Amino acid sequence: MSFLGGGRGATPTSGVNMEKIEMAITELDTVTDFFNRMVQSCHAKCISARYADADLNKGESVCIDRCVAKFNDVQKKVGEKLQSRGQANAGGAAGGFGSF
Amino acid sequence: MSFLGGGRGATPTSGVNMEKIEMAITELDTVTDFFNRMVQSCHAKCISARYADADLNKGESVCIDRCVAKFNDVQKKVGEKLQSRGQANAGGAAGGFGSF
Amino acid sequence: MSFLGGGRGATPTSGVNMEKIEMAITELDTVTDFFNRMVQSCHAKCISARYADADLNKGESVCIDRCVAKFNDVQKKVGEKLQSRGQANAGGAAGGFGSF
Amino acid sequence: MTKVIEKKQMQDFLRMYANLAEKCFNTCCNDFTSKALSSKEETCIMNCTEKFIKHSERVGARFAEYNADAMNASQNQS
Amino acid sequence: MTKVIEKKQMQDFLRMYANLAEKCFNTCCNDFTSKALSSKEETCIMNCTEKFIKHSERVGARFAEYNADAMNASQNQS
Amino acid sequence: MTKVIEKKQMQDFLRMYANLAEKCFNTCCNDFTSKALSSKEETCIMNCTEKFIKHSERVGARFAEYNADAMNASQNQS
Repeated sequence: MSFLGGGRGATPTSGVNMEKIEMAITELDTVTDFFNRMVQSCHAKCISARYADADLNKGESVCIDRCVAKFNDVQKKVGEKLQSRGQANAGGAAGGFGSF
Repeated sequence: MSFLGGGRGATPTSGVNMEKIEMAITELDTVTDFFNRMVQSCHAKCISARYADADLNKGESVCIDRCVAKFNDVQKKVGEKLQSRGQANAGGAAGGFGSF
Repeated sequence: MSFLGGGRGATPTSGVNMEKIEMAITELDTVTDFFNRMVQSCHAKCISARYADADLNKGESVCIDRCVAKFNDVQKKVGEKLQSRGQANAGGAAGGFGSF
Repeated sequence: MTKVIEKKQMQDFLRMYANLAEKCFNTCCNDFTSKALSSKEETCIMNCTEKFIKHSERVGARFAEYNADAMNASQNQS
Repeated sequence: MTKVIEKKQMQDFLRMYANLAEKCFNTCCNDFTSKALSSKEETCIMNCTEKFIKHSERVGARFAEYNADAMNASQNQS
Repeated sequence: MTKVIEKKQMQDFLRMYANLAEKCFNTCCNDFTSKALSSKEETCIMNCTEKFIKHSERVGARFAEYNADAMNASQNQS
């Protein structure tokens, strides 16, 4: 999950505890959510809604490859922007959006 | 939940344990999610957005009945297709969508 | 959370127990969800999708202020309507939507 | 168990409520020259809410019939 | 741990399934003069499902490559 | 309790982040003849992100005022 800037710390260590398991699950949820959004967005951008055929045609396939590359780039750029705004650390982030 | 192909196993048995409770909750969540999506989709298909009136008119009522029937059929057909693709069993399914 | 009609009971008391913590979390989730929907809806209503500029212009700023006011009012009106329909109490509510 | 189910119903109700308010707002409110709801907008919100409830009840009734039929069919098979 | 992951995968699969059925229904079903699916609608549903799976697999393959590259780059740095 | 709240804030932030990236991608990227972001797309993404943050902050400020008013009104009543 290089786009979260936290990938380096996730190297395997001996000794499993509940906190690490919870973090791993949060990470898994985050990647799954990211992947699902990418699938939805690239489906909307690349797949014709006519469904005359069950196979991806050449144009759709190429579009998907480029869409994945762009989606990843956008994710990174948005993350950098949030970080430069001082929003990327968890604690400060949600707090910056109104203190209810 | 006949469309999940798991309804038969859910017959009441004596002896309640945590695992069964968790499964029941997952099942309840799934049916609730299914119902909510059906409500949303049939609302989009059948209900006029003008809101000049608070009652369902004849056309809207008939449309809802047919929409529920079609939505259920689509759910079943998609489930059969996923199953025939060998995606319907939980373990293999998520794994088939990229191994991150 | 005045729009939930349950704000009065949430005054601080001595003695923390699991149930109160769970209720506080549910309340926090509800307010966060409400806030996120308001952000999304007012973004769609007020922010031009051209993104030629990084700042809110005068028209967008005024629109946001009015949008927040209207969104809050709509939330309250819908809540009152649900309550007058006898749907606002948790138990009866979900039950009224089909007994699956 | 009852408690867990009750909590779920509460959460489902709150989600439905938030969803409904959002949908009716998006459909009915399109004029932001004033911060007060116009009477036209208010009528639209009330009808939108009422109609959504009736719609959900009808979908629920049809869905219950469908499930009853499916359950009968599955019992006749076994 | 394995159990928790398995449960997550089950839930992810169920969400994907519900999502897919909803999307294909919304795209393919636009005629409510009958309660039975027309053969045209049925073909559309089958193609929509099949194509979505192939689409997801291709996105997954590209995403895996991207992650492998990112991991290599990060290892070469440290 | 603090830990649970912190975890929620982390999850809320991650959801907001994913949401924002998705929204800006969908609005700004419409040309898939190349896999690299054009400078026009990049500017759009930056403005979209910046503007969304300012928008959220303004909504948050108005919402906080609204809640403070509602709380005062409820205290004056009791």
